[in-house]
Amino acid sequence: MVEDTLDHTKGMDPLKGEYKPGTIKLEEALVRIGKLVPGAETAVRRARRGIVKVTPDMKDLVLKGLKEMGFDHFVAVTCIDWPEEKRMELVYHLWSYGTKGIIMVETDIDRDMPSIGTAVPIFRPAITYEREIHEMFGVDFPGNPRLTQFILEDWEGPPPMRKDFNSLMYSVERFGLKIRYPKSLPPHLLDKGGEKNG
Amino acid sequence: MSLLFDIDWFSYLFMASIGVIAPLILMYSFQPMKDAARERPFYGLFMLSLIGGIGITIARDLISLFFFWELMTWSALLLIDGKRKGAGRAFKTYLGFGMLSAGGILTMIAMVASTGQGYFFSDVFIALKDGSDAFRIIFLIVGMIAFGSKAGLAPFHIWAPGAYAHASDSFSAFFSGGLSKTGIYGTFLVVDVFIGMGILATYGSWNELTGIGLIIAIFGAVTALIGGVLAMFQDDGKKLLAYSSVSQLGYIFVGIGIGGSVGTAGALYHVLNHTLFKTVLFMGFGAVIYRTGEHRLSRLGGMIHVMPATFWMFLVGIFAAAAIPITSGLASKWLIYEAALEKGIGVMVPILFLASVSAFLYSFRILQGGFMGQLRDEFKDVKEAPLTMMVPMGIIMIALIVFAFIPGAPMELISRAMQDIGMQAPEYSTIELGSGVGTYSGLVVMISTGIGFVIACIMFFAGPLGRKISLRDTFTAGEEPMDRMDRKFHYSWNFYAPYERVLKPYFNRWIDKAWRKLYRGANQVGRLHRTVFNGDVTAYLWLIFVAMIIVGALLWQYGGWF
Amino acid sequence: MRKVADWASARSMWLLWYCTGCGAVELPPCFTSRYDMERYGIGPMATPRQADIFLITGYLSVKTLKRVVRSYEQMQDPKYVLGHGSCTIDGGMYWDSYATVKDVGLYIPVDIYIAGCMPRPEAIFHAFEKLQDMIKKGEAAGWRRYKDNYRFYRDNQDKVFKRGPNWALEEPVLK
Amino acid sequence: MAWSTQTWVMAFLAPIIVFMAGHLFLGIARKVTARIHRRIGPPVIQQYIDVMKLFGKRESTTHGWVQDMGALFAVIGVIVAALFIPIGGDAVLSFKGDLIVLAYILVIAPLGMALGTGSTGNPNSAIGVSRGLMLMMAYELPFAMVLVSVILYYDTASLAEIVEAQGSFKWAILALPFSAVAADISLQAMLGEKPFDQPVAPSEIASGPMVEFGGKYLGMLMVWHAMAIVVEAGLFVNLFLGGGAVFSGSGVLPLIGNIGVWLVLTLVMFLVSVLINGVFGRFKMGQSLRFYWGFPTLLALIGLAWVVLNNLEVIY
Repeated sequence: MVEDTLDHTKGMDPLKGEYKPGTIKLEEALVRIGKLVPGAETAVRRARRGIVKVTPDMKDLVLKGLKEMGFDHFVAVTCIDWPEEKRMELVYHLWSYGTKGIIMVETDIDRDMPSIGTAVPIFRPAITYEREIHEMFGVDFPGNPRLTQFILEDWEGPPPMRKDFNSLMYSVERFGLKIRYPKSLPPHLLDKGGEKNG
Repeated sequence: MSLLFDIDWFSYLFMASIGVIAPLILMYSFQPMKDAARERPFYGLFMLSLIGGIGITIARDLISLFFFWELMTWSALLLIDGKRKGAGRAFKTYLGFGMLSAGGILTMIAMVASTGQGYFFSDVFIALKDGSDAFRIIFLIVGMIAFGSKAGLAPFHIWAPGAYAHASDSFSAFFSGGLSKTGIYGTFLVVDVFIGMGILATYGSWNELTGIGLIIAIFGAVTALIGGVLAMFQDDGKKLLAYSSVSQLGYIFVGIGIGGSVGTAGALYHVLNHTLFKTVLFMGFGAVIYRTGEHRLSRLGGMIHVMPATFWMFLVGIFAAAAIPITSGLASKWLIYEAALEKGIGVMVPILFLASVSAFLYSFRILQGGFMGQLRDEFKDVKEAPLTMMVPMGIIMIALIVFAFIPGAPMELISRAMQDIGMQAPEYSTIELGSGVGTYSGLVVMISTGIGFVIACIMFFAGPLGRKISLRDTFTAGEEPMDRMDRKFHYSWNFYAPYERVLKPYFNRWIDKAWRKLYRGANQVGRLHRTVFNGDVTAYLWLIFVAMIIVGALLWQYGGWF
Repeated sequence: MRKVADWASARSMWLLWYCTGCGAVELPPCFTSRYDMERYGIGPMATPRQADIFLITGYLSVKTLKRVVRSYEQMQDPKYVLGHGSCTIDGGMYWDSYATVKDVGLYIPVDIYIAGCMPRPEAIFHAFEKLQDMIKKGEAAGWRRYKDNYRFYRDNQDKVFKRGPNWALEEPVLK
Repeated sequence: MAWSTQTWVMAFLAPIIVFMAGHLFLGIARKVTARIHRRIGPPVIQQYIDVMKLFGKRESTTHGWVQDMGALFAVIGVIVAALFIPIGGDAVLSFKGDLIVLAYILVIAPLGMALGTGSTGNPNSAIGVSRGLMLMMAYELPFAMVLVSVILYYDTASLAEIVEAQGSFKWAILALPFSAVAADISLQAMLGEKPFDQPVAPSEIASGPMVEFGGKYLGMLMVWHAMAIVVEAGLFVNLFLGGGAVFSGSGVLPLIGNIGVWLVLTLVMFLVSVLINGVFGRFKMGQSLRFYWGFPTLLALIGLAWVVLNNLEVIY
């Protein structure tokens, strides 16, 4: 098992039991992250929504920094598949009860050999999200203790959420679906890819 | 000083109950003893305890009675082998109570000696007849303690489960089935032969139920209830059977207490029954232990599929212990119930009934835990019990079933025995037992079971023959069973948990705790005592010197006192 | 004799409704006082051993199909299967999903399909009455189809899911 | 002990009467429960159809001969009990069938069935049977006291004599009201009606002992359940409601009349517990023990004390 390195109760005052983070403004947090990690591009998308774009290897540093600033609620990690640009985009969503704002940390990884360090030591709940992304997108998370089969029972096919996976053709081949009126279907469903971007 | 030995029908009954099962148990023990590396001389000690048991029944004077009593107690004591946890404590408690009963007999001898009579039973009877009332009451109490503790009466029963459970597997059948009857024989001696119901009745009686008899019956009922309920919560199979035999002996005491023709007949009949079914039960479970080496019910399971014959014999024994009418178990308990009802002390019957319902519960626990449920993987290739074990069990099983058909047969022996102690047996025919309040006919029960069997078979073969499926193919809500299914799917742990929570405060063996306090108290006294006799020789010399002076002074003062 | 048995099994059908998918919420109204399925002698039973009818109420994911096939094989002949809703017919709303079964008939023999994206109690009662007629006429022989061409069903099942080592249900005897 | 032909006729007639009556009563009970839920409910002969269907099934699976034996024992036990119960006033087995022997005979079926269910290897069935036995321990205490008070009151343990002693409407329920109420409360658990149906709780332990019984085995268990209801309710009728001995005189006609009255009284007693069943949830095991060893036992004790004092001619 991967041991948690951070002290989760730092922000919490156990004696009085109420939550006492350093309530800093969203913009100030972004500025601090900019100073902490020089290569990071920070922007404020909307009133309470900030974005930090960072390279995969600096990701842990940003996550740890944001956690100490009070962004310690790990909402989710999602993955977007860009087949044309040969990259996969991982977005970590962090929420802070103090500043009541979300910061999204975005990183890009290569599409053919998608692999990125696990965020479990920093955020324990990431274990299940990473497991699902591993099953649905085929992204490898070295260090995640539980990368076993999750939802799809006895699954042998390719990761289904990738854009180049044709769900219709797969169900025809695996479940014996009979397409009675192929001409009535939109063309992109029948050939290689599913939803095209743009 | 001459010793007198004699056999009459009464002692013959007890001798038969011990003697009949002894060869069977010997045959049973060939196999386990051959394999196990016995450091203790099992057969020698077994023979000694057998001699002791038989000797007690033929002794006609207190000295030889005491001699055989000690012989039996010591030989049984040495056969408690210390393999399992708690064996040491069982050894000590049995030793303690053995000495208590021996002390009781010694005081009886001393009391009889004080009256100057001889030690033959007839002399004892005369001594007691013209002794004072207080003398008789003390004699009765001492006798009850001496023999009651050997048979496991209520306050003195705590040694029984430990001793029966930790005795070596084949000996515990003899120990609990046969030797415990010597305690009953002793109680009969004290109550009927030495003092006799007639004299006892002088201490207040109510439609010929003696006051003292009622006290004994109440003690017996309490023992039955405690033994039964505690047996329900035991996880160790042999402990469960041990508590069950304490409960059954409680029934016998109720029969003795109520007295009269039906009560005594019930007690004697239950002696025979208990000897039979308890021996089969201990043998059956001993066979399971011999084959699997496991005695905890939560670890066992599914023995039906590998040892079906042993299961059948164990089942008949369980049905007899739970007094199900298709075996001979009910005849004796029925007599005891009828006696209680006849004398009008109906309050006793619900308690006894509850004790017999707890018999159903612990019977099912040992059946389910040991024999049914999922078969453990490690016991997959267990073979059936060897032939030398099966034959004795088979013989007793047949006896139990035959007596179910003709409950009257053992009554001949019992009625002759009762005539010897001056009582008239209740009217009975070969297939029917009568009592003041109702009749019980074994044959009619079996015939109606036959009718039922015929109708049930018609119904059974009306449908298609059942397709045999494996144990793993059970309803698991559609889920595919996991791998360690045999352990996870066997319900034998914490069996009657809801009742344990409710009954625990009342039945948490407070008697054992009371005795332990007493034991600790005695330890303190011992330690105090040690300060005086601190083991160095000079102190002893001084003590002897001082003692001599005191004795000399006394002699000089009273001179010629004795 | 067989006629009497068929009549009796038509008049007293016991359900094993496996609560898959969204159809399960349609069944309670069938038992309560408004529609009262017990008039037909139909009632829910706890285990597949005791049940005659297997209601598949809604879409079947591969994970559920594995449990459904095991429960079906634990039921005892004669057993009937009712497919509720269009998801059991051809996958319904999830027709192109990679995880749901498109046609339940490929894996276990279904006697009656009830159309509707969750049929209402009236449709369910109509199906029950039709099933009763089929049983009386002896046409409801889904269980015999399962036994006769077991190989067909088994190949389809193996294509979709693997039977683990502890499945412990031996093959239905092919006669 | 030559049995007269009349006894042999009754010996085979009694189980049939109890069998038919049992399923009829269950059908009526399902109809009454349905009416409580304000729905129409199954036809009254539904229970017969269920049994026919179960025996008509083409296949029934078993885990070995011990499960077969369990089903057989269940039916044997209840048939033997049916033979020992006086139906309509005259004891089928004319020998003085003893009340205590009957109490033990009622136990053959549950214990035998426990054997069969235990061998199926399903933990649910073992849990169900252990609950059944625990429940029996709970209600047996007040019931035993009631039995004893009746025996002491009529000074005979034979059921046949008790029924004769209650002839022409001198019913024991008037003489021993407390015992009768205690007996009725424990009857609720004997019949396995809510709030005491923990042993066959369908939602908790998948219908308890019957979890692995299908096809004809389940049919035999349902036959056992139906006949056990008539036997236990009938026992109560014999003890407290005069056993249906209304028409005196020998011959066939009064016999049929008596049997009819006995069946009606048994149905009434069963419906009393069905009505209670309709409105109650299910107790936990610990609660049922505390309940049964509390109020009903007190009632039974009062009844017993009253009888004992009465016997001592203290009251009148």
